[in-house]
Amino acid sequence: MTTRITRAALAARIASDIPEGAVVNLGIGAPTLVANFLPADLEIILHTENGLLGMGPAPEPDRIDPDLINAGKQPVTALPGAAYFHHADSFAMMRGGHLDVCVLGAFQVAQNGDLANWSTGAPGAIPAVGGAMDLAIGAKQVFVMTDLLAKDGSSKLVAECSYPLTGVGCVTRVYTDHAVFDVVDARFVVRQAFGDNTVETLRTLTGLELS
Amino acid sequence: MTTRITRAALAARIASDIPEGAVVNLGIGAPTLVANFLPADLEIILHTENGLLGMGPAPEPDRIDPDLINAGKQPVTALPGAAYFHHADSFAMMRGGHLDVCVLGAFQVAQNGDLANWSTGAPGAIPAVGGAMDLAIGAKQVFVMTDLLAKDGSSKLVAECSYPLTGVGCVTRVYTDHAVFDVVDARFVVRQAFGDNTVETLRTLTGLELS
Amino acid sequence: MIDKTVPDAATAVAGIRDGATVMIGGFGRAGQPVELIDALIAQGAGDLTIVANNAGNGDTGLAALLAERRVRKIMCSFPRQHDSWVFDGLYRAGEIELEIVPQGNLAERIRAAGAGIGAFFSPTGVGTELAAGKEERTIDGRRYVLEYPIAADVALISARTADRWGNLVYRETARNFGPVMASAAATTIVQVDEIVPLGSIDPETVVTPGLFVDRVVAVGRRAWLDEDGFIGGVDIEGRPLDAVEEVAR
Amino acid sequence: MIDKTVPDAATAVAGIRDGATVMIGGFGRAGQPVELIDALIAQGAGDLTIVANNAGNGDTGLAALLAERRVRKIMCSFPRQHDSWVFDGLYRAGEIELEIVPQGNLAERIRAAGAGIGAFFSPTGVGTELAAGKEERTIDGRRYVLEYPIAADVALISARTADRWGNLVYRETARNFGPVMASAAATTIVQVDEIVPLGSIDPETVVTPGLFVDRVVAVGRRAWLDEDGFIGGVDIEGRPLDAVEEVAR
Repeated sequence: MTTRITRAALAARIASDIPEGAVVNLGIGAPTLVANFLPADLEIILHTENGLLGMGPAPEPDRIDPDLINAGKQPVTALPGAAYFHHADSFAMMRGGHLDVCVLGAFQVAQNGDLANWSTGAPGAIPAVGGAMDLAIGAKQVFVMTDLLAKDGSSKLVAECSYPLTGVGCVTRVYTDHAVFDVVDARFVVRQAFGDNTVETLRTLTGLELS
Repeated sequence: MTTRITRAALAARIASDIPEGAVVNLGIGAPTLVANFLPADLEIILHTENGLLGMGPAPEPDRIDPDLINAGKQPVTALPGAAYFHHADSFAMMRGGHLDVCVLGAFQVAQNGDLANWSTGAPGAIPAVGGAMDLAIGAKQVFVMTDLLAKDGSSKLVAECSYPLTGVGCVTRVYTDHAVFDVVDARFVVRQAFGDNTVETLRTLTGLELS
Repeated sequence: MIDKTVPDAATAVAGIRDGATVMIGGFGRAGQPVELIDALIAQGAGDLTIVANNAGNGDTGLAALLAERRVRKIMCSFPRQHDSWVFDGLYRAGEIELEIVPQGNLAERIRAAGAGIGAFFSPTGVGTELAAGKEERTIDGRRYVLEYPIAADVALISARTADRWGNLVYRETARNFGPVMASAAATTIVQVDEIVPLGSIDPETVVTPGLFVDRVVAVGRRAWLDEDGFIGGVDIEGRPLDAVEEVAR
Repeated sequence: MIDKTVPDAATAVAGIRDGATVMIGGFGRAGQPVELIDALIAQGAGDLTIVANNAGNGDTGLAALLAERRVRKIMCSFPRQHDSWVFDGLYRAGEIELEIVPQGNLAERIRAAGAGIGAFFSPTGVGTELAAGKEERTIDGRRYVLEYPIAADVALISARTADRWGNLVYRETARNFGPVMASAAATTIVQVDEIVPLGSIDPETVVTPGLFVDRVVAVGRRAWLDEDGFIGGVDIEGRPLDAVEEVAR
């Protein structure tokens, strides 16, 4: 079995690619871990789409404030330099291309940059999209953070998404537990293979032509 | 010659039709006079499209503040209960139909409610529209304040506007120095004739079928 | 004198009719106008169309309104949550209609209604099943889908402070949908922690100017807030921490 | 550390290129970034397209930029004023191109550029010569005309106060076009009366969040302002009243 790095290591790897001054939206779930690895001495501004720029870490338990939450509805704090705004302004920031980076989870990413992360299309499932489609098209760089393989062993990097799309051609980079891939000219390019992974083993795991 | 009321009397007449609680935009020029006749004991909220709701009267000369002006770029004041906002929000209020009344000047008003007040279309004239077209379509009631007759004696109430239009079918009522007219079913209806004016004399002056 | 304040939540929601479209502010619990929703439940209007971000949590607020079978349809971005069992049951039983709207389109469509925009080309949802059947256009090389305004008969929202003209300021991320919903409803009804005298709110800091607001009711300061800084000691739903410990025992 | 402050206006406007589209904030004199315009004149870029509400007043600021023949085209709502002689002369001589945009369309088109909207159906201008040749559509019985975003390479705006992240608050009606222009330009350059330490601006009252701002320069507190209330004694252009009397004598 090839090397897989831990989710925490992957979060740290993503964090290392975010420069000082970047405005970043971390999606619900695993991407929120990235915040824990942003260097304390660098100013990186976190956006949460429910109306806050300059989001800080979780509060002490006795300082929980129900009016101050993130998109995952968890209690957060506001840093010096923060700003509050309403939902239309918040999504205008996103849709207008003012965020530098967003980090999202995925069910599937296609080699043309298509993203599927909001619905498995399973019959009877209740659909819920939230801000996923806005985030997918709304940052200068859209990073995906995901395991390379689904629980059934199938690759989440695919030739074409079979799940319902979140956004078309929107993903710029995919960070997986096996390797980091860029989307370049409708093809995945291996930027970094972790441990004993090679382009060849990754081709085998994904079934894709990689370069 | 038939009776003509003064501009001040006309402003007072218009003011008497504005109920307490109304949100009102008074256009540049003669309409600003209406403010002088709003009863001091009634709360009527004045909007100026450059970003203020709750506009108050002109300041004392030694209290002029260049940051606090109206759409005519004259110094004004802000009343308790005022609010400042940016231009897109200000025009959203207008265009979204949140103003109760606006009072505008006119070159011509047609019997279908068309308004011409921004350009005479004269060759060589420099066009300038400002907020006129937004105001024309942006209040629940659009009042026009004007002399009935132009300087050359022609009627400003017309069958069809010959000057470039500001707005289509937008005027609800016209206050002139001779009479007050409502626009009803593409026709002017005389609501009040001042002094010795009658529907008959007004027909003669305007050349229009009035009722 | 303009006075938009009303004495209680029941008076605030009076006159909402069967079949009305009602916007309800809030993102999760933050900014949810719980007291107004409770008053709407007591008031009795049914066959409602609800526009909100979520479809109710637990058994209170919007979830309680749904449980009373008073809602025909809900337009929202994110109905499915760990505690949305009331909605989930109704949806699976085919007893409520659902229209999913991406959150940014929801906010912008509500703003468009308030701003007099007839429709707009949105970058969100292009090429997805939520844009199926919608008009698409490529502008300057980018694909967009045409989205229409969402207006309402009534908006129920929550703010921190109001004056009698209806000027509003909000608190932190509880601001969320309040300002755009206030602009998009024929009648905007607001619950606030407190009503202050006219002139007490700095005109530079008003978030929702009073012309968007029709009725304001004070529902009382939340015990866990303090003017001079947050005093804490509550869980995420605002329950005192010792009460939480009580429940946990 | 993020620090968007720059030491002087010349540094603030460095790099503006010939042929650039430059938004200039202000409504008349209120909010006009006079020091930045002066720096742009000194900087030298030409063949500019200017987006502003007016086309310059007197012989200073935007009017001076026009007088230097540095502007190819201006998009504005209201060029003709009692003191717009510089623009008037250039226009009559055919030496400047003019695109008249109704003021509400101007503001909304600038907002659209900042908000990622591809185009929108506007109620303003329908049936007028300013809508000639534009796409029209009737939606829900009302006529609209399709308007496209206006973006810029650079925005020059004025605000009252900034911090080093670029968060801005404005003063009174000098706010006007600043917030929307800040959102619609690739590079937003702001002059302020003063720069305050990070954390000094209440996050509830920030009008332009820092992500829209690239460079901030403090041009000094205006002498006629006072923190504790306006002290007055100036004319509408901000000149001390005794200086006005001097001129009048």
